[in-house]
Amino acid sequence: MMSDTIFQTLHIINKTSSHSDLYTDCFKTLLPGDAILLIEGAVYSACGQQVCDLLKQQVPLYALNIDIQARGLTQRIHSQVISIDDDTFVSLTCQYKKSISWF
Amino acid sequence: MKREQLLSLLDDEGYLLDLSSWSKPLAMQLAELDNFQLTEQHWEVIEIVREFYQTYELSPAMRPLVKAMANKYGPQKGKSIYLMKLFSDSPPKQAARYAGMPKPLNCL
Amino acid sequence: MIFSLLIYASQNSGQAEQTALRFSRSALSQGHKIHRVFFYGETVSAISNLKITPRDEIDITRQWLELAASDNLDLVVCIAAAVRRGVLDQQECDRHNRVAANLVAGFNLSGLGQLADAILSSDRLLTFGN
Amino acid sequence: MANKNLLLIFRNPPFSDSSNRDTLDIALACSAFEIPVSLLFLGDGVLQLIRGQQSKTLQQKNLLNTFNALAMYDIDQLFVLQSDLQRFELIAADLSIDCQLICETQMAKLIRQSDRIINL
Repeated sequence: MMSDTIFQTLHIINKTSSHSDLYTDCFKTLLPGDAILLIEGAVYSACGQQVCDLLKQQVPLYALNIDIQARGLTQRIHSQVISIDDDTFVSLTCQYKKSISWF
Repeated sequence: MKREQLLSLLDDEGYLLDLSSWSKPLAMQLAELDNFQLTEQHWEVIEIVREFYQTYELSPAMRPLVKAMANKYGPQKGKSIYLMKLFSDSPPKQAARYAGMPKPLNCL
Repeated sequence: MIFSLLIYASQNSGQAEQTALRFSRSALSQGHKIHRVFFYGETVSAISNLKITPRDEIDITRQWLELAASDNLDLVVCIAAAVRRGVLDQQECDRHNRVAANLVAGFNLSGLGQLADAILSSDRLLTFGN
Repeated sequence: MANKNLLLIFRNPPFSDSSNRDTLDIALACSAFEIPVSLLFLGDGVLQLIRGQQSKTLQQKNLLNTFNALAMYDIDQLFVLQSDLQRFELIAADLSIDCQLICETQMAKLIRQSDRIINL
């Protein structure tokens, strides 16, 4: 039971939420056991009200810390978003069966 | 046509530089360059390659070439072993050269 | 874990290549293997000796080469994408009768079969694009 | 190991950038390596398949002709979202190649069942 619901697909998004099609297409493909990782420009989506749509997806939400810092967003990241470093990025891609990049 | 003149029409892998310059006599000269004799069976394959390109804007790799042969000439000739026996090089490549078509992409 | 990377980005827009490079360094430092880095699409335009990087900016192509030298990376550039964008090795230069080859030494031109092989030979395929 | 399947996603309209051509080339190459390939046309990607495109008016090759070759490469797992068709006021008969119309739940399953995904 558990193995069926954990660590399936890691969805990596790298664009801001202005690319709304990208986000809606990604959301349509989510299943329990998936996770979302925000990198590059997508880390803005982890801030303020924007994060609501992502949190509604009820999957773990990660964001790349180096990109958060680069954009001056350290204080703005929502508390439910897990900030990770590059090493954890690599570990996540190992834990999840596969990744899909949305760009 | 002299050998040098013929070679000047080809790239260094033997494919025609100007696809529109192809003709049956030219195909025969290209085969002669390889000391290769084109028979009726070879012409069937060359024709298939040309039709395939006209339909799909793409030179066929092995699998689709076999399929196209089977569709037109039946299961006996729609086999890779049949094509392998017919040609000395990779069948899709050699047939595309004589057919005056571009080199098939990603051909093994 | 064996990784392969597919890079599909332009060096002049976005940071996909930087992210891929950092990912590679991190993966290698954790003891993972990188089977191949496959450069495809617009990415290949910048793998040229004719490119001049301003002195106060980082040349990411050089950084790939440094990583390749220290960790034996297989850097493959899609031949169809490269030739179409005017990035030629000596063989393609001769074949098409052009004045000079400009592919950066250390990168190899090859076909999409190398990507297919990377898919079959790796535990994970990561795409970095923009 | 060798039986990994690959899902390729088309998300761009015709004549936009080279991603459609590039993705199609990956499909053809992987089929030569006996990798089972499925194609998903998502969002604007479905516009690529509209029947009757006359690319010659733009002096371009018609990618649709090459899409038609997929069956010859034994690539016959093609998927389109029913909701995308509706959004563009299209019906299945408007598409020049046979695709399976699926709902969003089926699409999520398709992604889950795929071992590798390339989404250019």
